[in-house]
Amino acid sequence: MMNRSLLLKLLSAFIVFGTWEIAGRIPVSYAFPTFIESMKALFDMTVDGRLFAAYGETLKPLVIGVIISAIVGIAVGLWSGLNEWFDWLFSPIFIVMQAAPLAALIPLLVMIYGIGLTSKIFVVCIMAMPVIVLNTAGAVRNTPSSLTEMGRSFQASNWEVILKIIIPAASPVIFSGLRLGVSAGFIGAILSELKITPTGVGDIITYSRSIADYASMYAAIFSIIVLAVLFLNVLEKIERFLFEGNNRGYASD
Amino acid sequence: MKIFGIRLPRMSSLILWGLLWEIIGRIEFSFFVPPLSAVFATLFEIIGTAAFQKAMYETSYAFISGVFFAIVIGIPTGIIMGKNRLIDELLLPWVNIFLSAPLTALVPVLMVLFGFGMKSIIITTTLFAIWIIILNARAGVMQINRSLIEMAHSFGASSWEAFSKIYFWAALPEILGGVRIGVIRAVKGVIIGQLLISIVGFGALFELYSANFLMKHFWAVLIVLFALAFTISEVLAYLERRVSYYAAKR
Amino acid sequence: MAMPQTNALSEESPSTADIAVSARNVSKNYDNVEALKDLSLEFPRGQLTSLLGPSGCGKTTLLKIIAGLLEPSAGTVHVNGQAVTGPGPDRAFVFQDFALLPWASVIRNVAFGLELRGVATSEREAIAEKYINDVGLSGFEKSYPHELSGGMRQRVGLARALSVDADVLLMDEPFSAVDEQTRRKFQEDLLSLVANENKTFIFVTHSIEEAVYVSDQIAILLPRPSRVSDIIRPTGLREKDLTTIRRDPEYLDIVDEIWTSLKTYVE
Amino acid sequence: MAMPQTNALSEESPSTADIAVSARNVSKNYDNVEALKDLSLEFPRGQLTSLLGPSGCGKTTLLKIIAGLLEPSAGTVHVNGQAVTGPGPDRAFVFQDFALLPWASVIRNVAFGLELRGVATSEREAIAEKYINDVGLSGFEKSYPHELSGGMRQRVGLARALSVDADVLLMDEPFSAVDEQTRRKFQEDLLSLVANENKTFIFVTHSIEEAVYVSDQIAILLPRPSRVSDIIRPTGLREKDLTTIRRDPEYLDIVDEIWTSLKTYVE
Amino acid sequence: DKIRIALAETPSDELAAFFVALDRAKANGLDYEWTAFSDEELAIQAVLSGQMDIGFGTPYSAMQRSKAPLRIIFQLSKLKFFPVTNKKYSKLEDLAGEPILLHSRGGGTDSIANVIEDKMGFKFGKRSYVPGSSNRVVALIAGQADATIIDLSNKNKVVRQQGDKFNVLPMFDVEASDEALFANLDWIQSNEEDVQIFVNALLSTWQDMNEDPTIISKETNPDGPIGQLPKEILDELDGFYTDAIAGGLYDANGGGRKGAQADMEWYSQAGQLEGDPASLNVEDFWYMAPLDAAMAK
Ligand SMILES: Nc1ncnc2c1ncn2[C@@H]1O[C@H](COP(=O)(O)OP(=O)(O)OP(=O)(O)O)[C@@H](O)[C@H]1O
Ligand SMILES: Nc1ncnc2c1ncn2[C@@H]1O[C@H](COP(=O)(O)OP(=O)(O)OP(=O)(O)O)[C@@H](O)[C@H]1O
Ligand SMILES: [Mg+2]
Ligand SMILES: [Mg+2]
Repeated sequence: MMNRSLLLKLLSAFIVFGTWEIAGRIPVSYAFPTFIESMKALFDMTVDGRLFAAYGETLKPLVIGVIISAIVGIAVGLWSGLNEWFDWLFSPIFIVMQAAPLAALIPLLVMIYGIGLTSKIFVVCIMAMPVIVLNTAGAVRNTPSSLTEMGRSFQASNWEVILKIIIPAASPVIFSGLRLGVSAGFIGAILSELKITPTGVGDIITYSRSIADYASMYAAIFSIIVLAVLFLNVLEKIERFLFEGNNRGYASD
Repeated sequence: MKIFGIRLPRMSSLILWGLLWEIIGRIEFSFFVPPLSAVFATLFEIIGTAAFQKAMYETSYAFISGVFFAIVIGIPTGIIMGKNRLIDELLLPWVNIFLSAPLTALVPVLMVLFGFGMKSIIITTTLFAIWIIILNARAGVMQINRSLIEMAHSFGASSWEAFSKIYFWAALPEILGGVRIGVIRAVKGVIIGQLLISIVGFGALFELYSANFLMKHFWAVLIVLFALAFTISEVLAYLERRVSYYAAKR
Repeated sequence: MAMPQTNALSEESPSTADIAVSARNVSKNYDNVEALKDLSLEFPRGQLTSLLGPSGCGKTTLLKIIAGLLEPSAGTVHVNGQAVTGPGPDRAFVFQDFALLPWASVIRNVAFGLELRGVATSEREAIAEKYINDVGLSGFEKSYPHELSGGMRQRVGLARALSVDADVLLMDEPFSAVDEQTRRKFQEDLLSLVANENKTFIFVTHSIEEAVYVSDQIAILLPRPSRVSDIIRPTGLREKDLTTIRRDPEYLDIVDEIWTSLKTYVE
Repeated sequence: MAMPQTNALSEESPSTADIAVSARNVSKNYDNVEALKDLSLEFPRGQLTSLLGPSGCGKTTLLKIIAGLLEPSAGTVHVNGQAVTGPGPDRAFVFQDFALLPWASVIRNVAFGLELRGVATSEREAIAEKYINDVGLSGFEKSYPHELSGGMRQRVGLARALSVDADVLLMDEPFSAVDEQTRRKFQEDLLSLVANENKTFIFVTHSIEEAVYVSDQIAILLPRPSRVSDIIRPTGLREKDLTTIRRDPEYLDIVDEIWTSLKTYVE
Repeated sequence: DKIRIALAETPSDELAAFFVALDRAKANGLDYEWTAFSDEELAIQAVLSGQMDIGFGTPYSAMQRSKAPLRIIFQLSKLKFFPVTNKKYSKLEDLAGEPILLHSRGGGTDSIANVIEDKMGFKFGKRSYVPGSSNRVVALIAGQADATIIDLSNKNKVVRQQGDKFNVLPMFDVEASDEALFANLDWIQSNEEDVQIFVNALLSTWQDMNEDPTIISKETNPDGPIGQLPKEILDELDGFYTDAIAGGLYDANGGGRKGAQADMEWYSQAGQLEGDPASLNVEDFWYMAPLDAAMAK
């Protein structure tokens, strides 16, 4: 079974990369390199260390931003899931934030927070936080009441109810919020490198493009997607590790 | 939320925040935050201009088409993935990758593949919205009560009947949830597309106003967008609540 | 015919009666679970046969094979002399978990089987109306399933299966969700259905009392992999007075006998 | 004491026995639903009291009020002479829907009550182990709830309530999900628990037979708004032989009597 | 068919003259549509992949690297940029080793910085990049940067509004192109007629504008993309073009051979063209025929 799914994964990867290679060979555009060219550029970048230097820059706002968003987001989400007043006051802000196209705000942020790390972290946070907050709050509100009642019938304190029942019960939805949040954070980090100051991977993308080195540009894009996927896999592993029993597999099996 | 026995409407706290904004604007805390009332005045001024209406048209056109494709392609794809294990295993990794990949990084690739005009913006919008719609439709189908399907079969339903009379409806709460998140992401997508691909629509207005430091104009357009996104998302949330009565009982 | 026939009759009585459904040497394996193994059983027309056996022994599996919803790994099922290859209009299923469409009203749910058979709206609603009335739900046509109590929902599923007017009714624990009081009423309704219509009922239950009370024939299944261990025909009971049957020594004997035969499987 | 005492005894016998739990003039309104109305009932220590009544009549509501999970709109509940203001260590609840933590293994679920009471890991796991064994689940300690069948899940909830060693056990349809065979075993286990430990059991069921079989006292509730319509004490049965009790005329009399009294409520 | 023009920025005051020229060309029968891209590189990419016909920018490195035969046909504006610093610095040499804020890596301001380093014989400190002159002005005013290089109109704004706080450092003259119009050679040759109309209109506008900068605001179509800009921007149009003409931003001859030669030298010096400037063939980068024909009229 394991082999079959691995095989299918490889097969679908082969189809997609093969299509890319063919499209690059036609070529569909002067600005579209082949898969092999891009991978070679990626290899060169990795070997000469440019890629690591670039990620050193990119990951800083991303990781800081995501950590802040996760901690603050979950805390605020818990609070507004538990407290009606807090929810009334603050959740509209996050709904507005979630719905709002914050990309448009970036120029403003630059003006207020400058071109440094701060405004990039800020961009990551405003992209990542709303979905984390809203998912957490929703999940907390939807905790099955029979579980909290059960806890209370065994005299759990409020903190115990939160830590031992509400958070684990809400964890699948919290984690899916984190997933969407991290992915939005990645979008924010790249956006800020494309729109605020080109550093890190954003710089490789824009600079390669400006000198028409499209293979390097695609290599950089490829690497960031790989990184995002790895990041999310790690998150999934953490979730599996923490709340094993929540994983119930295919409903059909 | 209840206060002194009066039920406060869900979003009424926004009024409070608007007041706070007005005060911050009035005390001239920062050049970047003009008073809300001034922003609204500007809003009424520009809302009639041809430039604004053109931007509105271009943005809604891209947005509506993008969302349309995301829904029309996303829902059936998700349903098929939920039904068919082979297709699911082939597609799921990619759906997950695109859901989590920073799509902004992909935008340059899209431009090359699909051109630089409206088409790419629409595709960007679709790409922002479609993955979560697929995943949710898939999740909706996967949690369908097997016996509903067996019931339909036992009464001799054809595949199309099973699709239109069972799968779609049974997955509807999840589908609507996915569409709501997808639509919200699409608003982001359309603006990001307009900023990164070709500068048209509201993206162009933002660019212009911020480059020239026309803060009132800037906020006015932003408020229009907030309001649009907010309304759409609340309408969908309302629909979702309409069907959620059976969500817990399937 | 006063004595219950407890054994060995499985070979004789079906041959005398008209057989509506017969399962021959049916086996069914799920990936690595052997659910049914070489099971043979015949269901006489116009009678009610109960399947009784420990949880997970394969009762639902057998029912679904008869319905044509599952394919057996080996063996065949014949309904009215025809080999089963898929669902057909001659069989209707009452699902253990009701399988109601939560987004549809009671009347649409009851008419759903007819809808799928292409019956026109007005006609199928008239038929549905009649069966809604029969199961005692008139007045609730416009209600949605979530507005009904468990017992009422089960009756909707029952009405739906009855409305398509199939020869064979496959009922998977049809009274499991109703409270004892309502259940008793249903059992009585079921008995009058069996008496008045020439339909064949296949009935799964966990309750020995219920099986003895409503059945013409009870098949006792072994734990997985399941075969028929015993067939009991409480025929003598059918002529007795319903209000006193529960204290009838014959009835109690059969219950006890089944109980002893099942008891060995309980851990 | 050979005859079942069917009525009027509610006033006498509790005064002679030691009362563990008493509900006095309890009413409960949900927004616009009147669930309980001026209900009074006493539960003697060391005995099992069953609540029997139509679906939706307020049995769960009453249990939750006793548990301190709900506040009555009027009236008070006393447990061991103390007015109930909230949940306490003297009461344990077996939930109708099991209320298991889906992310926790069987042993963690069973030990969860003890965990909340601050018992050290090794000690509470030893205790949980014992009760898992008692309910026949040994070997499943590391499984998760979704890997268990309905009946097994219910037993986990049972083991959890037993493990905290509370004086009063509140059991809301604790055997509803298990098949008849397992259910009978549990009933017998329950009887030996009642006989051997000086605990007070409050037991909700839909099955008249079950109630008569396991109870010292049966309270029959009216449909909503609920009050006690009748209290039946099948005391004479307790001394009889378990294997034959089901054909005992006394037993059957009581079942019939309750049945007649409930029948009026069935639509 | 319509010719497709790829702008490198959204229509604003700086593009007013270009749109005036487009209107003139339209009157002469040119059918066109335009798309605004967020930066020059995208416009280049769009022309490279054939999705656009004519682009904005100075695609010298793309010309050398890619296999596509891109040619410049008209110089729109010159690289008139100005080092602006706070009072700490008063001449270019003071910036040795100091951090500086530029537009983008490989862009025009970057090339200016390269040439400054080259000519003055020093190196700047850390270069950071903020796209948009106005954003760099904000950074400067907010004290997030001490030195930057900005365009003419923003320089004038700073001088007018905060002249007491900032210095404009004196710098050598630059004749090279900042923005030019370019297209694929094959396309130019197969659309000779359209290109000619276009270049004629551009040249006439550029010449008229050098005579009288206010013709831009006069000729601007009130229903066109420029006419639709907020009043706050339109009011400054005359001022902008008067300053620009005075500052020599717009060459009345559309660059031509002189401009091309300046580009060769400049971009080689800036490191964006490889090879000795003398050995570079202007014909590989510019297509002079339409401009020559327009000049001949
Ligand atoms: N889809 C499936 N995949 C794998 N095993 C299955 C599947 N469906 C049923 N089984 C197994 O087959 C056996 C028989 O299942 P079935 O549902 O027929 O039991 P049952 O007799 O109806 O039980 P119950 O009384 O609990 O309804 C069970 O042990 C079950 O674990
Ligand atoms: N949270 C609630 N809000 C409003 N009404 C409620 C609520 N909980 C219960 N009720 C109502 O109160 C009545 C009693 O409910 P309860 O759950 O106590 O019944 P029950 O006797 O336990 O029924 P069952 O036999 O179905 O378990 C029901 O009519 C129900 O509709
Ligand atoms: Mg079954
Ligand atoms: Mg209840």
